[in-house]
Formats: sequence, C-alpha cells, structure tokens
Amino acid sequence: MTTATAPPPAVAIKKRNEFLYFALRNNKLRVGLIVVLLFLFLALIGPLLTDYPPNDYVGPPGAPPSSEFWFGTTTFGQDVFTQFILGLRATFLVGVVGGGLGTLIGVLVGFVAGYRGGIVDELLNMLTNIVLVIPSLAVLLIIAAYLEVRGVLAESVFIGFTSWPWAARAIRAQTFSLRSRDFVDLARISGMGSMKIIFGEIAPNMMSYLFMTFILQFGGAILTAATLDFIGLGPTQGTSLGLMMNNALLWSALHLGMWWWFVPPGVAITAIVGAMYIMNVGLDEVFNPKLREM
Amino acid sequence: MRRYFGRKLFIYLLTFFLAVTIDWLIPRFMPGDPVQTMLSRASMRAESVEAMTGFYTRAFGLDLPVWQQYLSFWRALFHGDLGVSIFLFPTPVTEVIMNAVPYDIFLLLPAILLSWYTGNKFGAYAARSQYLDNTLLPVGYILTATPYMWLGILLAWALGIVAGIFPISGGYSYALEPSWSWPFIASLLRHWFLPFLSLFMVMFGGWAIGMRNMIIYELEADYSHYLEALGAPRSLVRRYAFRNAILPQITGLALQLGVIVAGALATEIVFSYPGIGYLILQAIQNQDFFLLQGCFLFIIIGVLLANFIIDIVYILVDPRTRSGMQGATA
Amino acid sequence: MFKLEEISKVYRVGTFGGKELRAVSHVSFEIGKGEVISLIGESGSGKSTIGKMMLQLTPITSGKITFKGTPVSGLKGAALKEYYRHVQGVFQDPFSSYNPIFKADRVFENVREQFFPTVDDARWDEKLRESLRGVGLNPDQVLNKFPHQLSGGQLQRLLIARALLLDVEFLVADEIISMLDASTRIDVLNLLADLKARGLSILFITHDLSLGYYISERAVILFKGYVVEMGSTDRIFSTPLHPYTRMLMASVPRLDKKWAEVEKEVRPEESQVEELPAGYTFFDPEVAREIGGSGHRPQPVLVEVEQDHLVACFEPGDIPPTA
Amino acid sequence: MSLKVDNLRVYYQTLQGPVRALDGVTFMVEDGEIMGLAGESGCGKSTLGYSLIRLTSRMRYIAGQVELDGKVVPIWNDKEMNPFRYKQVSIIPQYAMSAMNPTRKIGRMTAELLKSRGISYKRTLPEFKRRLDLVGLSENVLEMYPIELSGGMKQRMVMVLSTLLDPSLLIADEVTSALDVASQKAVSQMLVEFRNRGFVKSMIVITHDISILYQIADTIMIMYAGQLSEKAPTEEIINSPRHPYTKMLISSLPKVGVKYSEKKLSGIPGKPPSLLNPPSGCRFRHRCPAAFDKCVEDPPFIEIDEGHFVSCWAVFQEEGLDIDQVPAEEGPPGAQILEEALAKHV
Repeated sequence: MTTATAPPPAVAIKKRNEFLYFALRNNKLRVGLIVVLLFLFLALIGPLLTDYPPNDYVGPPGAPPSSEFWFGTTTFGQDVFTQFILGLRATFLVGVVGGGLGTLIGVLVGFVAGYRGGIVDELLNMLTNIVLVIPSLAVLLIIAAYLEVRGVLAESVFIGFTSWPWAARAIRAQTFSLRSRDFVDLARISGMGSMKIIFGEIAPNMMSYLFMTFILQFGGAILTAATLDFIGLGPTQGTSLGLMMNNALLWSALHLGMWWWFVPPGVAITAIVGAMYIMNVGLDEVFNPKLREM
Repeated sequence: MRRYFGRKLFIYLLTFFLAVTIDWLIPRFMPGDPVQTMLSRASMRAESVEAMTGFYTRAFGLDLPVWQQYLSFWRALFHGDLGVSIFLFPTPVTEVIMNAVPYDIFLLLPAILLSWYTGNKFGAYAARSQYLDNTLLPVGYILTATPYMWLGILLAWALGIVAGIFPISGGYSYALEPSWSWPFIASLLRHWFLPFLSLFMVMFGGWAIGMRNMIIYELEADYSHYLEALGAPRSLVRRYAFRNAILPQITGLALQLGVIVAGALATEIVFSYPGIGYLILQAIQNQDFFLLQGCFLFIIIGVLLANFIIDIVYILVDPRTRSGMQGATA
Repeated sequence: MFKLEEISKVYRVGTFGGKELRAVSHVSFEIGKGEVISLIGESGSGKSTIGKMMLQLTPITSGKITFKGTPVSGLKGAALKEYYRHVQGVFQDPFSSYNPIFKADRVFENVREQFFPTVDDARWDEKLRESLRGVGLNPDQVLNKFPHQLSGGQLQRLLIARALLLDVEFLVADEIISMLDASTRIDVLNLLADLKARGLSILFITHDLSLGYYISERAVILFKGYVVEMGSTDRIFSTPLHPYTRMLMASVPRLDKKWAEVEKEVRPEESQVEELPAGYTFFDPEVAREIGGSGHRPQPVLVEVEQDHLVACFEPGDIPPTA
Repeated sequence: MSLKVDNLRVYYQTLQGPVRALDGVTFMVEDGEIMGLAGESGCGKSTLGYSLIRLTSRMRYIAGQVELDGKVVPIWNDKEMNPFRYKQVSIIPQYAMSAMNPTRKIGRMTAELLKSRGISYKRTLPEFKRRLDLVGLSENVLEMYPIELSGGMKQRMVMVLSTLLDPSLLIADEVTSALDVASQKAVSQMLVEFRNRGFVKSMIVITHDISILYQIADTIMIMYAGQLSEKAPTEEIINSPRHPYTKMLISSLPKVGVKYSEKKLSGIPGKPPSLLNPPSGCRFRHRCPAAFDKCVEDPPFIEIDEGHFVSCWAVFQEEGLDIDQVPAEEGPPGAQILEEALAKHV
C-alpha cells in the first residue's frame, strides 16, 4: 500500500486500500498464507536438497530419520524425504490444475446461469444438482480405472471436471444478486453487450469471491486426489502423498512402527488444506464486516 | 406442493438414469478382458481355456450386441440380479454386497448423525465469543482438512498398535463365528470403534465451521435485534438463531453425502473393515468389474435415496419453503 | 413521440412457469414532444415495468410501443444502440446505479466507448464538463470520485448529465428522487423541469402525488397494472373520479390539511358513478379477476368524462348485475 | 413528567475514528404527547431512538442523563437496562417487516418472548386478541408464520407486539416508509389510537416524512447533523418555523397544490457535514443564510416560546435576548474520558 503522506486524517480511506488495511491485520489470513508459502517453498527448492531418485533403494531398509535420510527410509530402503518432496509438488499441481479447472467451469456455469436466468438457468441448475448428487469419487474411480497410464495432470483434469458444481452454485447466487443491481441495466442502455457486461461490470465485483472459491476448490482437489491415490487409482508413474500413505499401509509400516513413512504426507496435506480454509475465513472476515465485529 | 415434489422426483429419476448408465459402462471400459483375468488365475491347459472362455463369455452375456447388453442390464437390475462376481465366482454380486452393506450402515449412519449433531452444537458454542472463536475453531479447520484415511492410519497406529487397545483390521476377530452371542457383538464393537472415530472427527470439523458462519449471520438478523431490543435473554436469542442456522446445515448434509461416501471408502481400506469400500478395493485389484458395477450402484442408490429423504425432511422442518410454494398471501 | 398501445407484461412464476403474474395489463397512452407525463402508482402497480419495457430492458408480452413511428420491441444490435442515443433512463437507487468498485466517471466512459469512440480526449473532456455544468454540478468536485464519496443528489444529477451527453430526446425517470433527502430532491426536480423547457420529454415515474402534480401537466394513475384514470393533472387532482384515485387523494399525508379535513372535501366513499355515461361502472381489477376466472376477462375502457380527463370503466355488458 | 433527556451523547466507533452521531441532545416528552422526530438521513434520529432502548454493538454511550417517569434509565449498562426494556420502553423497529422469527408461529414466539420476561402468556392472551382485532387482524394470525402475512399485516402485528405490555414510552422508527398510502394512513392513525387508549403513555415517531408527522404528531422536533435545531407544536413548526434550517426544509417540500410553473421551490445548497470531525459551533452555519460570527459557538437549545425550543443565535437576537449573556453549550467531554467511553463496550 503506497503510504502517500495521508492528507488530513478525516479523509475517508478509499474503498481499495481499506481492503488492504484489513487484510494485513487479519491474523487468520496471515497464518494461512505463511503455512502455504512455506510448503510451496519447500516443494520448489526440494529437489535441490536431495540427490536420490525417489524409487531407488538407496539406504538401509526401515531406517528411522537420521542426518543422512531426513525422513528415514521405507521397508525397501527408499529415501522417504525425496518421495515426500515429489509428492508435495504433485499435490500443488493437482491443487492448481484441479482447483483451477473446477473454479473455471464453475464460474462459467455460474455466470451464464446467474445472468441469463429463465430456462437456461433452470437447465444449468439441474445439471449442477445432478453432478453434485452423483458421488464424484465413483465417477473418478471409473475413469481412473479405465486409463492404462495415469499422470498427475490427467488426474487433476478429472478432478476439475467433477468438482465444479460447488463453485457453480456459489457463483450463480452471487451473479443473481449483482444482476438485479441498477448498474447492470444502466450498462445495457449504454449499448453494452451481455458478455461485456458480465466480464466488464459483474466479474470485477466478484474478484474477492472468485478467489475464495478457488481456495476452497484448491483444498478440495488435494483431498480428492489424496483419496484417489490412496485407493490405488493415482498416477501410475511418479509418486504422490496419497500413494506414499497407501504404500505405507500396504507394507504394514504401522506394525513395524515406521511412523516416519506415513506421518509426513498426512501432515503436509492437512497443513496445506487447513491453511487454505483458514485463509478463506480470514478473507471472509475482511470482505464482510459482520463477521469481523464478532 | 405436489408440483414441487414432482419436479424434485423428476430430477432424481433423471440423475438415477444417468448414474446407472455411467455405472453400466464400467465393465465395458475396463482395460483387459475380465474373462481372461479369471481364467489366467485358474491356470488350466490351453485348450480347456479355449472352451471356458466361450462358456464364460456367454455366461456374462458379453457376446451380445452392446445395446442388447444394456437392455438386459436394466432388466436384470429390476430383478435385483447384478450378475456374478468374477473374483468370488459363483456367488452373485448382489449377495456379496448384501453382507457388506450392514457394516456400512452400522458405520456410516452413527458417524454422520452424531458428528452432524455435535459438530453443529460445537460450532454454535464456539461462535459465542471472540476468544472461543479463535481457540476452538481452528481445531475445526484442521479436522476438516485432514484426509480421512490419514486420520484412520494415525488412530490405528496410536490406539491400535502403540496403545494396543483396539483391533485395527477386519469387522470382527477371526477367531469368532458370526452369531448373536455377546462376545461376538463385543468384538464387533471393538473393531467398529476406530473407523467410526476417524470418520466422526473429520466430519465433526466440517459441521462446526459451517455452523459458526451460519449462526453469526442469524445473530445479526433483524429478528435477533428485535428480540434483544425487547429485552429477551441471550439464551432465547441464541436458541432461535441456532434453530434457523441449522436448517441450511440439513441441505449441507445432503450435499456432503457424496464426499462422505468417498471418505468412508478410504477409511474402510485402512481398517480393512468389510464394508463396500473394502469390497471396491478388492474388486479393483482383481478387476472384478461386475462387483465394482454393483458396488457403485448401491452407492448411487444410497446417496440419491438419502438426498431425497433429506429434501423431504427440510420441507417439513422449514415453514418458509412450505408457504413459499403455495405463494404467500399478497 | 412515444405511443403505447394496449401493452401488457405477464411474468412466469413458480416452477416451470406454472403460475401467471400479470404485472401490466392493456396500458395505452401517448407522450408528445417536450411533454412531461407522470406515471403515478403504488409499489406493485407495474409503473417501473412500463419504464423498463420502454427502455427495452424487459420484453413486452403483448401490445406495441412505437417511438416516432417505429416499433421498439423489434430493435436489436446497432438499431437498439441507435435507439438508446435518443431514449435514456435514470433509476431509483443512486448507489445501485454505480458499480461500487469503479469511480463514478465510469458511466461516462461506457457511453464514450459505445457512442463516441472517435472523439479525441480534449473535445470529450469539454463536452463532459459542459454537460456537468448543465446539470448544476461543478466538474472538479464530482469527477474522479468513488460513488460512496458523493451524495445521492450528485449521483442522480451525474446520471442525467450522462443522458445529456447523447442527443437524448426522451428520458424515463423511474422514481429518481424517492431515495434523496427533501432538500436535494427539489434541485433534481427543478433540473428536470428546466430540461422540459429545453424540449426534453420525460416519463416521470413516482408514487408521490405531490411530486407528480409539481412537475407534470398530464398524469396517468396506475392500479394493479391497469390505468384507472388519465388526463390533465389539474383536472385529476381537482375532481378525481375513479374510487382508487379518490382514495389516494384522501389518504396521502398533506402539509396543509389534516386527513379529516381532506376526507370531508373528497368524500372518497361517495361514488361518482353518476358522472359516467349510462350503464358504465368504474373498472375494478379485483372484480375483473373474479369474472376473468370464467374465461372472458373484461378489458377496461377509457371513457372521456370531460376534456382531457379519462376514467377506466367496465362496458355496460361486462358486469353481471350481481357484481 | 414522562421522558426527560439531558445532554445525551452517543457516538459510533468506526475504523476512521468516532462518528459523533448524537452530540448533546436535551428535550422533554410529556405524558400523552406524540413527539415527531424528523430530519434528513444521517442526522442521528434513529441513533437517538435506539439509544433510549438498546445500544447496538457499534454505538458507544459517551455522556448524558435519561429519566423516565422520574426514574433514571441506565442506558449505558446493558444488563441494568434490561428490566426497562419492553415494560417501560418499547420500540417498533425500522425493519418491522423482518422483525419476527421466520420459522416460528407468531403465537408461539410471543408466548416464548413473554415467558422469557416472566409474563404469563395465558393471562395476556385475551387482551392480545382484543388488540389484534382492534388493528384488523384475525385471531388465527397466531397460528401463522410471518411469511404468510402481507407487508401491512406484519407492520400491524409488530405494533401490537411491541405495545403489549403498555410501555410508558414507545419509539416508532420509520413505521410508514415501507407501506403503500392506504396502509400508511391506517397505521399512522392506529399509533394515535394506541395513545388514546392508553396502551402507551408517550410516543416518539421517527420519520423523514414530515407530512405524516403533521397529521398525527402533537409536537415535532427537527434534528440536523447530530444536534437539535427546533422543537415546537406541530401547527407552529409547519406554519411559522423559526430556525433557518427548518424554514428551508419545510419550504422545499412540494405541497399537492403547488405547481413548478407557478412557484419554483428551492432546496438547501451544500451537504450536511461529515460527523467524523464536525465543524465547531452550529453545524448548519456553512449552509445557513443567516450565519454570523456568533455561530462559531454552540447555540444552546432554549425555550423562546411556550413549548417552542430553538438553537440558533440569530433567532435569539430576534427575540431580543442578549446573546453574549446566553451560555454556549459545552462541547464533548475531554479526550481522556472520550477514549475511555469509546473503549467500553456496552
């Protein structure tokens, strides 16, 4: 926030930096952001820290965490830390692509349904409810099982295509309320086309809302991906946090007391998704004062 | 009112039809040929494999033209015959699922209902003051962000292995025969507890957060201010706010069902709890497509049924929707 | 200039458009050049819907609206844009007419982008400032400000200035001052009256009788979507005939007479039916709806009781004797 | 002596600092008097209304004394104020249309409300039904949900509810603004009927529509930017206002008989001051044609005629008062007390 020398204090803070004023002071937002950035940073610089390929047998089997193997090794002697780092990268990829795609489709469906109204709204709404009711995991299982070779990207796309109803419902309600505002009518009698109105007038108002929807989709995509990987329908080559947990369970890491094999992946997922939710609540407080006044 | 139900029913039927069609596609799309995988396990001589393939193909009706298979699938569906499981040949799929379903209901129903009730009470309680909101609620965020299976693994490890209090696999101890005797039921409960606890805790977090936001809006609503202005005690204001805040949580329950089913599958796999989830894992590992097809059918029917029931419950509970349909006066 | 012929608007409500909501039924009137007509009715009388139909913001269910001879409902794309060059609107809530996250000037930029793309900055700035001065605003005080930093009165006058940028001939003013405080109201009203003097014709939509009387020579009284009385404001206000108009006159709170006094003068309960030609009775939407149930829904007919003073009535045959 | 308010100050705590919404208000309301309270939006009339019954979460009591029927009303303390609420002081809120719990039958909600205040619903029921009948609502309204009632019916229901315990003072906030003309007249006349039948001893009717007050109020008090301009019997204030602001406000209202072509009315130039740091002295002086150097000091609210109060140095001069002798109104309390009051959450 450019701290121009503030003119007499009585000048009402303009709408835009009032948001920044609150955002920087909201501790829920700060905590969430720090956690996410930490893991992102770890994911980015991770590969530089380890020189072991994830699946090679590089150390003694079942070794507890040590200076050599920070997260210890699996029953086969694979380095858990390397797997963890690559798994982290896969998780962020799924979050961004899956969450992003889910938000994108949700936004499109939500905007068109909210703005057009009438029959179009009714049909799109029905489609949304149908996709919502069908347990998305069932569909994912079928698709994932069908594909012989599965990459993380393919998995993210599937998740994106089945997780959009949540976003669509929220965006539709928001567009509906904005559409009835007079400035939309004013735009129409200024000769503006509906596409220009949607993206020029309505969308900017919802930037905050779109961002919050993306955060929820991001978290949801990560959780769904972890569940899919855990059941064994995750990416066939490469590794992911869900796959790590699956292998840990498969090779009875519990009985052998090898906690270092299954604890880190879970912590990472819970921390990232949890931080996302907390950030979302923080943003919610910033955008509507009612929650802030608690 | 009738028109509203008619429309709702129409949507559910359409959804059911779509879901079943997707479900029917499972065996057709799966990689590899189901009959081959089954036969390869039987390690027979070449020519007998030849004969058996013909027999099984006809048995599973794979030789008929596709659309005929589709129609026969629907016909069989209405007779409750979902074909025969490849993995547990000759037992029919329906029977296999039938003895898995009670475990699921026994696990899911209490977990969902209990977590829904306590989660909402906790969310309402946490919204009382800034202090509570900042201390108790982050717990809710962490819980709802926890992958179901990871919490399952942690509980299995901590309470199961380290503390050794609870068994961590199977529906009941293998030493016992299923009977109504008390030791069997006790073992059933001890095996049931950890999966239940992990499902309960994750869902509990979700409801608490949802309720916290809802109740804050209700406490800010006009009728709350009016009651406060007339000197009504905090308890009455909160009771009304809670009642109105819990209504959207009912529809929330319906919408969450799909997600909860996914979570249950993962948890059952952790504890190899003999529900449909574990069944699905085995079906995938053994490429038993008919069993898989049957499992999903049950899940879809279950979720649709639950959604319909919840819709009805919502209309009975929230007067606004009832009069909204008949068109309020003036 | 504007001619509305038997226009109606029916909304589909309920699931799958089950029920029918008749917002506007068989309304017709004309607005000449440089004339101000006030469309007076309570909330739910359909007055805003008529405004929106004239601005093509909502489709017309039946009937025809012609602007200088050409039907309005068929216009699309460029023709519609050209129509908006001559016909503009100002809405009720100043704070909802502006996109909150942009500066208030954006309404001018939208107009410039759509209608004057080729005009260079200097000439546009001059045209803008001149139009702002035309509505009594000091350009430096109102330009480059967020909507929440301006008062309701200023925001409404900005909208009028926006309309004046185009060579507008007709303005639909939909309750434009009902959200403003008493002191700033009059300035906007006087501005409208000045514009009328300069040849702009206005449809002034309001629920407030005294405002209608203050600014317009002709008024149209709406009740549940039907025109119940129409004609010169003086005649309607001095000798109201239709029971609804008389009730309005008797119940509106005035600053010079108490309700009791006004009731003695207007005597709303005494019907003026003897003023009507033989066999006619006053049109009543409630009665019409009941009869309408049996298929044939009687249409109101506007009877000219005196010069430039019409009242809606049932035709002799329409009402069964029992009504 | 029904209500006596002395130098009441209530501010709002906001991000940019305290908004001095109500800044030193002193007036009286006699028994049986319906006082109209009018002023433009943001003048503090609703703040005054709500501060007499319940301070909302962002309002801060700064100073001032309120007495009702001789007893001191502790508006600064939420708990101590509770016994007064509903029994001594009641309110018909601005949001009457959505004031009733949407998911509760009206009868049941009333029963629970009364029980929570220690009053038996059974004993109150007969009188409750009589009053429903008086306002034209049938008994089976009690079995209905608020959503099933029309706007006018909801308004009347809340009126009966709020006055059920015969409070000494009733605050009616913008009771007519959301209604159509016919119900507006009916509801306003009902307010007077409630006073005549002794359901309430005295009433403050808050509205921006002065013509409604002309019809039903005994006296009218005009507020401007958090301070009182003038209070007088209705006929006097409409036909012979003394404060320049009141004069300009009344003259800018179009009467039914007035036409643009005949008599061009004029508004009040300029804008009300921001209440974040309002100008010292009379807050209307920047827009006031009669402003002169004395206006820099806060004019006190003095009774220049029987029941006619005004706060304007120019008017005092006209009345022949020596304006140097007249003590100016003291300003808000010192920064220290102010800070403490702002921090204290009621």
